[in-house]
Amino acid sequence: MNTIRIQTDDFDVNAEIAKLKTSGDVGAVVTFTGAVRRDADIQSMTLEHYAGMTEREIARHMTEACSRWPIAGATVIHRIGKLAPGENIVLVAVASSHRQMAFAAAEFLMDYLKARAPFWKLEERNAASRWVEARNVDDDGLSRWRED
Amino acid sequence: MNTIRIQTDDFDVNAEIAKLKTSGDVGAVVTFTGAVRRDADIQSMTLEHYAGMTEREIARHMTEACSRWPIAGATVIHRIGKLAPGENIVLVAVASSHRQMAFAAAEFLMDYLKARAPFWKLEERNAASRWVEARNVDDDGLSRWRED
Amino acid sequence: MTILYFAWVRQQLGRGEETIDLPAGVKTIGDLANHLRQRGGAFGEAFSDRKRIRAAVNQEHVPWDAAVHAEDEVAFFPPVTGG
Amino acid sequence: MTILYFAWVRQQLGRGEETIDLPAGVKTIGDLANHLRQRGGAFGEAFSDRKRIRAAVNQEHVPWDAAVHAEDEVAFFPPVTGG
Repeated sequence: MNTIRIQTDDFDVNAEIAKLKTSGDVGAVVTFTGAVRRDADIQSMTLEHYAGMTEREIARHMTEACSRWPIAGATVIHRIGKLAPGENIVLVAVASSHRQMAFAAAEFLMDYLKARAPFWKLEERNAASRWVEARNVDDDGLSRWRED
Repeated sequence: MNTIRIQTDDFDVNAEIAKLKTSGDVGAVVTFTGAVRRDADIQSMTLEHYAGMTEREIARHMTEACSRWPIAGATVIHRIGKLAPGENIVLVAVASSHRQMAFAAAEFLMDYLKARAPFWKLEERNAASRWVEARNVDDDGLSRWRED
Repeated sequence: MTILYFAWVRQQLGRGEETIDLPAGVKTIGDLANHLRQRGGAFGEAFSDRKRIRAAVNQEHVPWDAAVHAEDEVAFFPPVTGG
Repeated sequence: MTILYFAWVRQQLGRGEETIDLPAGVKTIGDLANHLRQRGGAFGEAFSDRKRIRAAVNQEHVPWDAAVHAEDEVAFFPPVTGG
């Protein structure tokens, strides 16, 4: 059972784990929670996305994750809008019968989200705002999953 | 901030993530939740441990994880006593400034727990009980972290 | 065709979306970027350095030589920074 | 010395703990396992196949040639199955 949600509201990790645990022979659930870092200067972070493309792209990579690893279910929730330091940005959760598969699929989905999902971050600091630049290291995170 | 608890009660993943998020420059929290698999035959699973050695050994490996990766905090909660299918057994949670470190440290701690922490599982199925045999694959999980 | 702009591209151009007829001679997404750059002003600036911009056609990431057609949904945006 | 038993070793021996004086000639944990096996009965069975048993001295995993002393806390148990 796969879930994709783009929302302004926060998410409930307990509830998402509980949902995944009902989807088959689940012995392991790995979650990744990404949050706005508490940089001294940052007042807030505003997330924009490309509605439609985001969901399509995440779904495509979930399908890929399911074909690579025998996972029972996966959940991706990504927040948009204005977020304060410490607030959650993203949740990736993967359930599997065994831990290695759950870890691998969760890390694959996060690497993908960082490198390919159409989200952009506007940092507001000291009354100025600045679009966060993509870091090449995130492309590198993705490249290790390519088979060629 | 590191936490180790051996307890009969269930744990609250939200609460553990929230605690870890206050321990420094945390941008990422990875959790692993292990649960009793819903095998048709299993009525319950009883976990026994070596009190004292368990906590020492987990603490030693947390210290090792902290020396290998710049992690802000780690939590290990392992349940003991009688558990029903679907119930949680273990939580490993790691907070870090970056996701790769959080994933690596959480997986390291889980591999260690599986292979070295002094816990034993008694499965009750069909009115008979049987001690779960260690699987060599769990030693293999640990071996990839050795440097020599 | 519909053209969408995101993040600083949207801000710099002062619009998030526009609908245009496929311009004469435009066969690839690179041709379309050149066409938009030739409008000058904010468009001239936004499309002056292609390394700073990425493109999608019908909601899929594409390279600059990808074909575009009259009914496509096209988007220009900076490299993504999700997660 | 204190000797602790866990899991099926505990069940088979019918006890989780005992305190004994260091037996004469016992220098290593392997010597101690032999000494216990020579008690016969459930002990003879439990310690008959060393591949099925692991040992700890003072709460650390040890190989069979590890030294033991009079004041040690020693433990015998099956390979662990945590997590």
